[in-house]
Amino acid sequence: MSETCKVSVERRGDVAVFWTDGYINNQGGEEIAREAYSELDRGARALVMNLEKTRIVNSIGISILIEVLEKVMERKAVLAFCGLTPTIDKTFRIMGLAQYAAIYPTENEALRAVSAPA
Amino acid sequence: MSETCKVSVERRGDVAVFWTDGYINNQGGEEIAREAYSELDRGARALVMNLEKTRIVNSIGISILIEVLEKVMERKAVLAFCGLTPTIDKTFRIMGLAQYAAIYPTENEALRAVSAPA
Amino acid sequence: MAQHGPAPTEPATAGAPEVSLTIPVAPEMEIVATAQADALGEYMDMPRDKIDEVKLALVEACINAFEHAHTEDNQVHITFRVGGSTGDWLEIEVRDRGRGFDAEGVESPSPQKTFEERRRRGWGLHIIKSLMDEVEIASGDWGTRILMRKYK
Amino acid sequence: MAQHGPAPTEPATAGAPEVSLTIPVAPEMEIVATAQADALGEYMDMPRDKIDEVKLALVEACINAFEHAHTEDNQVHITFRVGGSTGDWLEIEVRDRGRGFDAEGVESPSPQKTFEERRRRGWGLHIIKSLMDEVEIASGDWGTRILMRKYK
Ligand SMILES: Nc1ncnc2c1ncn2[C@@H]1O[C@H](COP(=O)(O)OP(=O)(O)O)[C@@H](O)[C@H]1O
Ligand SMILES: Nc1ncnc2c1ncn2[C@@H]1O[C@H](COP(=O)(O)OP(=O)(O)O)[C@@H](O)[C@H]1O
Repeated sequence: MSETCKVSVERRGDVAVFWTDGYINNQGGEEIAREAYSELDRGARALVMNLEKTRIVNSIGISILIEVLEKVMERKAVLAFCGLTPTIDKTFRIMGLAQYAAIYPTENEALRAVSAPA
Repeated sequence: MSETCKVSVERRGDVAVFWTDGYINNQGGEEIAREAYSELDRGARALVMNLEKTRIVNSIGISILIEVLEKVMERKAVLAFCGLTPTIDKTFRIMGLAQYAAIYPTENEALRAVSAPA
Repeated sequence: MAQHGPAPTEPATAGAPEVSLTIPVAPEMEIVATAQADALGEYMDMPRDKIDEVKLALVEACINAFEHAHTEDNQVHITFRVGGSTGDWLEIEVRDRGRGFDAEGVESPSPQKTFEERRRRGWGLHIIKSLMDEVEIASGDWGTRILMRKYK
Repeated sequence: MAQHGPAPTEPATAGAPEVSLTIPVAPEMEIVATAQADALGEYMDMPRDKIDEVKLALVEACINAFEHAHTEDNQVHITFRVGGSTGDWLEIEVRDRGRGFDAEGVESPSPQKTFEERRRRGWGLHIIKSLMDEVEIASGDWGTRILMRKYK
């Protein structure tokens, strides 16, 4: 039913931008993971996840995002988050996600960062 | 605490415009009534109540609005509502408020109607 | 239908996700209760305007219990049930352990009585019946129980 | 303080407005429960970000009961209490009648275990403790009770 997270993705060159809408639990997390793996398979070099329409990510959802992050790192790609509420930001920091993925306030900043030549 | 309806009023010539924000129950209704009587005392000829930031008006709140409407009619003034949700509109019609007060979709329409020469 | 199906006394509600809420008799607690109707309405994808109608009906049932029931436990008990195979309806039961009333004997309101005879109150039950699809009222010296259902 | 004050066993909560909610063990019911935290947080004028923290802590406590408790009644019982003279804190008690666990014996999580040893779960209780101001866990063969409080 409707609390379930909706995920939409747009490809911009080798960057894939994800927008989530709603609660990220195991189901929402798996939906994101599915899309992320398909973008990696299609050669994405960076994933930007804009969570501004998500107010809650539970610990199971985050554990799946961590799995995604690990896959991203294996492929030598990068993952950036933006649009986090203070609570989501805090939880990402507690769980260490912030040590391996970049967090930006806005989508523009995230896009600029992942597009900059390394 | 914070569910209580906030009421703000602005005078434009002999028209007083009311904006409500929040739940209209007995307290909210009485707050509106207080402001309405003071505007009538200060010579307002028309009251326009914009309820677009109110999602619930309970039957006690409406009974107080009906009291206000009666006072308005006694003073040969007019009362118009605008920005009603479908549910509030329906309830106003059920209780007969719509027979004696005018209901307009928008504040502009309400203002235009009460400002038109009779 | 499987054999573990509905009990005979509650035909349509068995197996439906059920949420119970108890609120104290206190100002604005009726609004706190509507949060639950909101969440369940969204959970079952009920359109926004119908959710608003359910919320107002719930508010009216709660304030009746607050104002008229004179409960001993100072509480109102609410049960929400989502039913039908795809969340087709939301049922709300509002119970108080108050002094009850003669539901049949309540005079119906009308705009005329309201405006001409200045009897402005007495609309709560009528509003509940107008906004919900099915309403059942039971009342006695044990208290009052309003059962109301809205289809999405 | 008046003489009709708090009972000795529940010092800080007596007289606080109390709302109880029972939800079924079912997907997304934890989100339905957060609607109540939202409504009470707004009722007491708790800042939005703190309400969000309370909601996540509540979600974690509920999904633990859903996932680990193996309750017989298939329910999670939640009590919300608003306390202090001007609604200073919100207390939430989450109870299940499940099989319980050894709360002291739970290994603490760390980013290192999560990333290097790939043990990505085990964060729920830690998150609850990080987001709430006071947390008390009691568990046994009767089930589990998490009592958590947030000041506004
Ligand atoms: N829960 C209740 N307990 C006792 N009496 C009730 C209850 N609900 C309604 N009543 C009685 O029914 C009457 C009509 O209620 P209602 O239509 O809601 O209008 P109002 O509350 O404005 O009087 C009330 O005045 C009261 O006497
Ligand atoms: N309500 C509960 N009933 C039974 N066991 C529980 C309950 N809550 C937590 N536990 C136990 O504590 C462990 C740690 O929980 P938690 O920190 O929330 O992480 P996770 O749920 O990811 O395992 C769980 O794996 C479980 O064994």
